[in-house]
Amino acid sequence: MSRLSTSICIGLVLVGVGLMAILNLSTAAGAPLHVPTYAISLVGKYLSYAILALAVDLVWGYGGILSLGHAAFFALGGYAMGMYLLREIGPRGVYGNALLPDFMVFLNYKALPWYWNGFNHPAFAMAMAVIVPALVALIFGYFAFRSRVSGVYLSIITQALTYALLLAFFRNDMGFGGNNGMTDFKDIFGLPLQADSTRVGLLVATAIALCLCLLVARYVVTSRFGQVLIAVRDSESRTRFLGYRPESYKLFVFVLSAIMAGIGGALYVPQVGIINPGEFSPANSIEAVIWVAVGGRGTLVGAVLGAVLVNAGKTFFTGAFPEFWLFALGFLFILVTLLLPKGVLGLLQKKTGGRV
Amino acid sequence: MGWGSDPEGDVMVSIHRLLAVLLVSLPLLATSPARADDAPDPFIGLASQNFDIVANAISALAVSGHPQAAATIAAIEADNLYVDAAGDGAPLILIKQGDSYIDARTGQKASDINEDDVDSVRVNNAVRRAIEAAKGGLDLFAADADTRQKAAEKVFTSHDPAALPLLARAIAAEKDAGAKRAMQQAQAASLLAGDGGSDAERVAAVAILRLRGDVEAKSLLQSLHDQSKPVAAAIAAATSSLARIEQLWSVLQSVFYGISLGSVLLLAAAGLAITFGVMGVINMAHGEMVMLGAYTTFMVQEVIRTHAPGLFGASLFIAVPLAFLVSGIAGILIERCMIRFLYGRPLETLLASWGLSLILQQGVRSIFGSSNREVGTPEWMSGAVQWGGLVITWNRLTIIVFAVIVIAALMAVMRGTSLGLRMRAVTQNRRMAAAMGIRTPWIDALTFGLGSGVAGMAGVALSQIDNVSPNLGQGYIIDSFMVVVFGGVGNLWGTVVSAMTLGIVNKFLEPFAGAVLGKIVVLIALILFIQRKPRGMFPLKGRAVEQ
Amino acid sequence: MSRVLSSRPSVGRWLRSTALAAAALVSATAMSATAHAEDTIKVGILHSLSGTMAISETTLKDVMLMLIDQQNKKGGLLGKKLEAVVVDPASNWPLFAEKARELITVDHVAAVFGCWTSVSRKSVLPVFEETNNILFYPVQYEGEESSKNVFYTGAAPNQQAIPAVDYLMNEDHVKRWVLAGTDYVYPRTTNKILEAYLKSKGVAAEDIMVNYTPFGQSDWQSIVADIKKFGSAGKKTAVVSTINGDANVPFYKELANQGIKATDIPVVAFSVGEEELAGIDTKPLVGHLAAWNYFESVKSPANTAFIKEWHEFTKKPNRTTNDPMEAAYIGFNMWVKAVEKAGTTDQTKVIDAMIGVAVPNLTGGISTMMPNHHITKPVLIGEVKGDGQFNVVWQTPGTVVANEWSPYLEGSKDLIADWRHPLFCGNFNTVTGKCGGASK
Amino acid sequence: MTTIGAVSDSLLYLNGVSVSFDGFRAINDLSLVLAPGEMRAVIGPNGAGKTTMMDIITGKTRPDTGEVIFRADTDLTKLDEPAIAALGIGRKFQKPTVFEVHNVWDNLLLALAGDRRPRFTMWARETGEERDRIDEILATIRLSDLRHTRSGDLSHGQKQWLEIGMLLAQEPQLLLVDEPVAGMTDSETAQTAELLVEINKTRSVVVVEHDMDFVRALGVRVTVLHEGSVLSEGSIDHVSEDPRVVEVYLGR
Repeated sequence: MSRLSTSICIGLVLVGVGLMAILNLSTAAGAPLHVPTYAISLVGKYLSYAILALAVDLVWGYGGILSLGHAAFFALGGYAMGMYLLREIGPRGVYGNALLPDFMVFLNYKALPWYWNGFNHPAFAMAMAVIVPALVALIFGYFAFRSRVSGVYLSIITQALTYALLLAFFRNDMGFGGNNGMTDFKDIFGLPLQADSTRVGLLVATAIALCLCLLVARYVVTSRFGQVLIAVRDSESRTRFLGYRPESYKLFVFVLSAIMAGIGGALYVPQVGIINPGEFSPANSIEAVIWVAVGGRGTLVGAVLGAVLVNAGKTFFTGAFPEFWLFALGFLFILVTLLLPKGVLGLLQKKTGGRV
Repeated sequence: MGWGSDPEGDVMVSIHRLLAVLLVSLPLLATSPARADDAPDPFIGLASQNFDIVANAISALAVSGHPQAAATIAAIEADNLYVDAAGDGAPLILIKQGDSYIDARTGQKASDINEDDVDSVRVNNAVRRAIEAAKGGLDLFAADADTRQKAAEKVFTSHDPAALPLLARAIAAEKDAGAKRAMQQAQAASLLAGDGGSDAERVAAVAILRLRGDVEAKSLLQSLHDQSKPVAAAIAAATSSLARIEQLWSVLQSVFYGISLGSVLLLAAAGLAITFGVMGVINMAHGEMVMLGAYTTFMVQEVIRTHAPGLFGASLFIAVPLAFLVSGIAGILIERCMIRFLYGRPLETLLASWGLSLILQQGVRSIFGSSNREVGTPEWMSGAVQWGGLVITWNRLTIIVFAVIVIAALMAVMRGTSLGLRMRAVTQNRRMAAAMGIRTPWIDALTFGLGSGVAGMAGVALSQIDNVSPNLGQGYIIDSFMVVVFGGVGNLWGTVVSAMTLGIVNKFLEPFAGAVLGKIVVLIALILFIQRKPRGMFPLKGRAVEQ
Repeated sequence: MSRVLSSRPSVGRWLRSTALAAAALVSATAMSATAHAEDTIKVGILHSLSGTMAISETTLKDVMLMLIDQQNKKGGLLGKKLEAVVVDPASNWPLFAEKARELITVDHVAAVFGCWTSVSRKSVLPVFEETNNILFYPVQYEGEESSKNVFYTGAAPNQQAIPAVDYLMNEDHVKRWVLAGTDYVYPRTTNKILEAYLKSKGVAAEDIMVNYTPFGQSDWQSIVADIKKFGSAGKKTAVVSTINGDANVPFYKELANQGIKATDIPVVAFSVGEEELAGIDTKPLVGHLAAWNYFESVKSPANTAFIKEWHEFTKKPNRTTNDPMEAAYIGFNMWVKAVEKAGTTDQTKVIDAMIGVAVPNLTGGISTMMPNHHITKPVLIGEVKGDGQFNVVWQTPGTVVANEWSPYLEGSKDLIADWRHPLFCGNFNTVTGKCGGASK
Repeated sequence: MTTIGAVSDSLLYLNGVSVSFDGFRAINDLSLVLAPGEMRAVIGPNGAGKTTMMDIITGKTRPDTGEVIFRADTDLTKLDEPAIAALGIGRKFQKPTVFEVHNVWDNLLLALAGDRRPRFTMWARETGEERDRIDEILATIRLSDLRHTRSGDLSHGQKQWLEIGMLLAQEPQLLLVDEPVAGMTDSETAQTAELLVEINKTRSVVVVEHDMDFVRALGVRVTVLHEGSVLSEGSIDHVSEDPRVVEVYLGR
C-alpha cells in the first residue's frame, strides 16, 4: 500500500514537473498552454517545503519525535546556500567590493569573517548545507536522546533551539546579515538566476531531490531499522528491554531528517531569492508539523501532499481573500485535526479502500 | 537654518537669570508688590517665534510680580495660551477658556477675536524647562515643606553657582530637616560646580555629597577636574566609596528587575501551568487568552473614559474580574467545542489550538484593527519611588504584588476548594473520579476555563507594560512554555521558582552579554538543564500527565 | 462515483493523479488563466495585513485604496478606471517576493505600492528589476540603495536623522548622546551615519552610547536605568531612538515610569508617529521629539483636505494620519502625473517620465522626484503633545534632497545615483568613474 | 540459607539490595539466589516490591545500595537496560507490551537475537536461518496461523504468548516473567504453565504471579516477598504453611 502511494507520488511529481518544464520553456508567454515562470518558482517552493515536511514526518511519524524546531535545519541549509550565492555575486554588488557582500560593506566590515571562507566554492557550500544541520542535529540529539528527554519536553527544547538560533541570526554582529538576511542573488553555478532555464533547472533539481528523499525515507522506514524505529515510537522502553538502544535509532533518524531539511532549505533559497532569520521562527516549524498532520502523519507521501496542499491554499487565499485567509487556514487546521485524524491521505485511502 | 535657533542660548541660562532676578526682587516682593506698568511688558516676549525669547519672557514674568503671572504660566503649561498678532501694536496674549478667550494681561474677557488670527504660544523643551525653573525657584520659599524639598532637588540637578546666595537664605529660614538637607546638598553641589569657597569649605561640600551616596552625587564629583590637592583627594576618596555603594545597589536593583521580569513571566505562564501543567493540554492559543484579557482592559477603559471618567483610577480593578470572566468563558467554550474531542492526543491539540490562535488573532484584528490600542496607566501606578539607590517603579511593583495574589489565589483554589479537589482528582485518575460521581467533563471544562481565566488576568497586567495589539500573545507563548517545562510540569511551585530564576538570571546576564545574547545564553542553559533533568526542576513522580 | 472509480482502478488512479496534479498547480495555472480585463489599469498593493507588520502596513493599504478611489472619481487615468489588487504578504519576507511576482506576472499590474521593512523591499527588489516593473516605497529607510525600478518616497537618513540631531545640538544644546535602536539594518546604518556625523561635530567617543535591542523588546527596565545613569553625568543628554514599532510602547512606558521627562533627557525618534502614539497615553511623554517629513498637525489646506477625506473614506473620525501615508500620497500622485506625461503605463516609459515630476506635498510645499529616485522633502521636528499629536518646533526652510548614498559611510561616500541617460546608474563611483555592480 | 559456594555458581545473586522512592522503601535489604536452570516463582501481596525487583534486575531502576550479580561475574547495577538485555536477560511485562502496528512475524523478527545496532538493522535482510527460528517459535507459542496478523488485533492471551515468544526469540539465559496469566482463561492458564515448564528445560525463569493455582501447577521453589524483603522461601506447600505468610496474606 505504501509502496504504491510512493510510486504514484514520485510519478506525479516527476511527470508534473517535467510537463511544467517543457511547457514553460517550449511555449511563448501568452500561448494557451504556457506555464508562467511565476508558477515554476512557486511549485519549486512548494516542493522544497515538501522536503522539509518529509523530514518532519520521518522523525515525527516514524520516530515519535515531535520536533518543533525543524525549520532550523531548513534555515541552516538555506543560509549555507545563501552564503554561497552572496559570494558568487563577487564584484557585482552595489559597492563593487569583490570580497565583501554588500551588507558587510555598509556595516564597515574590514575583512570577511573566518566562517565565510570556502563558501565561494559551490561544492563546499553544498556540503555545508547538509553538514551544518547534521552537526547541529547530532550534538543536540546526542544530548537530548541520551538523557531520554521525550514527549512534550523534547518538543519544547527543540523550540528553544530554533528560538535561540532565531535570536542569534537576528544579531547583526553574527555576520549573517541580521534581520535583512541575504538577498539580491545573481548567479548559481555561473548561471543567471533570473533566467527561465535556471528556474526550470532548479525546479527539476528540487523535484529530483524530493523523489530521492522520498525513496531514501521509504527505504529507511521499511527496513528492519524502520521497524525498530516504529517500535521505539510506540513503546520505547520495550525496545530497550529487547536490547535495542532507542537513543541511537532516534539520533540516526534525527540527523538524517536534519540533512533532508538542509537540502530542502538549500533548494528553497535560490528559488525564493531570500534567506533571513524569519525562517528560524518557531511558527515556521509548527507550520511544517501542520503540513504533515494535514497530509497524514506517518505516511511520507501524506507529508508531501500536505505541504503542497497547505501552501497552495495559502498562495490562493492570501491573494483571493487577503483579509480573511488566516480564518480559512485556522479553520482548516482545526477541522483536519478534529475530523481527519489520519489526514487527507487517510481520507483518500478510506475512499479507495486502502489501496493508495 | 530655520527659525528659533540661537547659538548663544544655554540650557541653564534661564534658570541662572531667574535666580539672579529673584534674589534682587525678593525683598521687593515681600514689601511692595511691583506694579505692572513700571517694568517693560513681560508678556511681549511670549509672542515670539524664538523659543529662547519665550523662555526669557517666562523667567521675567515669574519675577515681575504681575498679578496675572501665575495664571499665565499655568496656561502655557496646559497648552492654553494663545497669541493674536493681527492688530497693530503689541500682540494680544490670550488664555483660552472653553470657547472664549481672556486677555492674559488684564484677566478680562477678550472680545472680537478672529479664530484664524490666533496661534498657540510656541513651547518646546527649553520653554518647558523655563516654566519648571520659574516654579522651582519660587518654590524654595513655598509654604509646603515637600515643595521646598523638591525645589531644592531641582537646584541640585542644575547645581548652578548663581543659586548659592538664594540657597543660603533658604537654608537660614528652613525649619524642616528633610528640606534643609536637600538644600544643603544643593548648596554643596553648586559650590563645587563653581570656583568659589575655601579648600576647607569645598572638602566639606564633598563630604556632604558623599553622604548623599547616590549615582548623581558620584557623576557630579566625577565631572570635577582641576581641583586643589586636598579637594581632589577628598573627591577621589568619595568617588571610590560611592562606587562601592553603587555596586551594592546595582546588585539589588538587578534583583528587583529580575523579580519584576520573573513576575511577568509567571503571570503569563500561570494559566498555562493549569491547562498544560495539570491537564496536559498543549494549548498554543494560550497567548491569545492573555490577549483577550488585555483587550478587555482596553474595553473597560473605553467605557470608563466615555461614561465615568472619575472611575479611571479603578479601571484595572474592574478589568481584572472581567478579564478573568471573558477569557475563562472563552476557555470553557474552546474546551467544549474542540479540546474535549482531542484528549489523549496532545499533539493534535497543539495543531488545532494553533489554528485557533490564528483565528483569534485575525478576529481581534478585524474587530479592533491591527494597530495598538491605548491602555492608560492609572495615576497610582505611575512613577517610581526611590529607596536608597534603588528605583522601584510603581507599575512593576504592582505587577509583582498582583502576581503574588494571583498565584496565592490559584493555590488556594487548587488546594482548598472542593472544585480544586475535584480537578486534581480528575487529572490524577479520571476513571476513579468518574466512578466516585464526579462529572469529569464538567470539571475538565472548568479547569480549562480557570487556566484561561488566569491568562486573561495576566493580560490586564501585561496591558500596563506592553503593546495591546493582536500580536500580544505571540510574544509570550514560547516563554510561557519554557517556564512551565523548566519548573516541572504539573507543579505550581515549580512554575513560580522557574519564572523567578529565569527572570533574575536574565537580568544579571543582560549587563554583560546584552539583551539578545543574554536571552540566547538563557535558552541554551535551559536546553542543557532539561537534558540533565528531563522533567524540570521539580518533577512530579508517579503521575500520568505524560504519555 | 467512487464506486465507479474503484471498480476500474487504473482509470480511477489516473483521475486521482490528475486531481492531485491540479491541486499542486491550482494557484499557478488557474490564476494565469484568468482573463485580464483591458479596460482597467491595475495597481498592486503589497502591504502586510497580518503578522507583526500588519500594525503599520494596514493603514497604508487603506490610504492606497482611498487614493485610487479618488482618482477614479476624478475620471481615472488615461480614460481608464484604476483597479486595486490587494494581496497579503503576511509579514513574511519570501512571501513578499512571491506576491510581488504574482501581482506583476499574473495580475499584470502597472505599478506596485508597497513594503514597509527594508527586508521586504530587499526581498522584492530582484523581482522588480527582473520584470522591469515599478515599486513605490513609502517609508523612511537607511538609504544605501537606488534601483532603477524603485521610487523611494520616504526619507533617507539625511532627510530625517541628521536634521534632528542638528536641532538637538543647536536648540537644546545637547552634548551627550544615546543612540538606541533595534538590532537591524536601519538603526545600524543610521547610527553609523550619526556617529560619524557627531564625531565630525566634535563630540567625544565617551559621550556617545550605542545600544541595540532585539525586535519586540518588552522589558526596558535596565536599559532605561542605564540611559538615566549615562544622562546624569552633568552634560545635557538626549536619546536618538531608532527603536522599531512594537518595542516603542514599552520603552516609552518605562521612561515615563522611571520619571525621565523630556525636559531631562529628550528622546528623538525616527519611527514613532501619530499611529504609534495612538497606543500610548502621551501625557507623560510631552516634549519628546520625532523627526518626520509630515505631521498630522501641520496646518496647510492640502493637509486639511487630506485628513477630511481620510476620515470620510474610513468612516472613522478619529483615525490618525502619519508620515508614510503622506509618502504614499506623494508617490501615487507622482505616478499618476508620470503616466499622464508618458501617455502610457508602459513601465520603461513611466520610469523615464518620473524624474523631475513635482507634486504638492501635504505640508504646503512641492516635492520633486530627483534623478536618484528619491524625492525632496522638508524636515520637521515635532514635540509630542498630550493629545497624541505633534507640535512642530522646527523645520527646514526649504526641502532637502536625499543622500541615497551617505557621505558619512566609508563604502558609499564616493557613490552617486543618476537614472537619467546617459549615466543611467544607481551606484556610480565618482572616483573610479565606473558604474559599480550589476544594478544597471 | 545461602552459602558462598552457592553464590559462586549462581546465575543471579541479589545481595542486600535496597531502594526507596520519596522515603518509601520499596526494596529493603533484599537477597536472593537463583541457580542456573532453575525456575523460581515470586509471590507476595501488592506493594511487596515484586515489580521493583524486576526493574532493578533489568536496569530500569538503580538500587540505592546492594549488588546484583549475574553469572557470578557481572554487576548488573552498573549497566543499563539494553546492555542487560544483551547479556541474556529477557523480561515480560505485567501488561502485555507487543509492537501493535507490527504483525506477529515482525514482532518476533525484531526480538530475534542478533546485532542491535542501527548500522546493522539498516541493511539487514531476513535470512533463512531467521525464518526457521521464527517458525519454530511460532509453533511453540501456538500462533503459527496468525503470523501475518497485526499484533494489535490479537486477543489478550495471544498477546501474552507472543510476548513470551519474543522472550524466547531473544535467546536469554534468564527470563523474568511478570504475571503471565493475568486476565487469561483457565485453559489458557494451563497452556501457559505448560509453556513455561517447557521453556525452563533450557533456561532459567523467574515468574512473578498472584495466581496460587498457577504457581502450584508450576511446581517450583517459591519466594515470598513482603515489604521489600524475603519473608519465606521453599516449596509451595512449605511457604503456604508458614504462619508469617498466612498472616501477611490473610491478616489484612
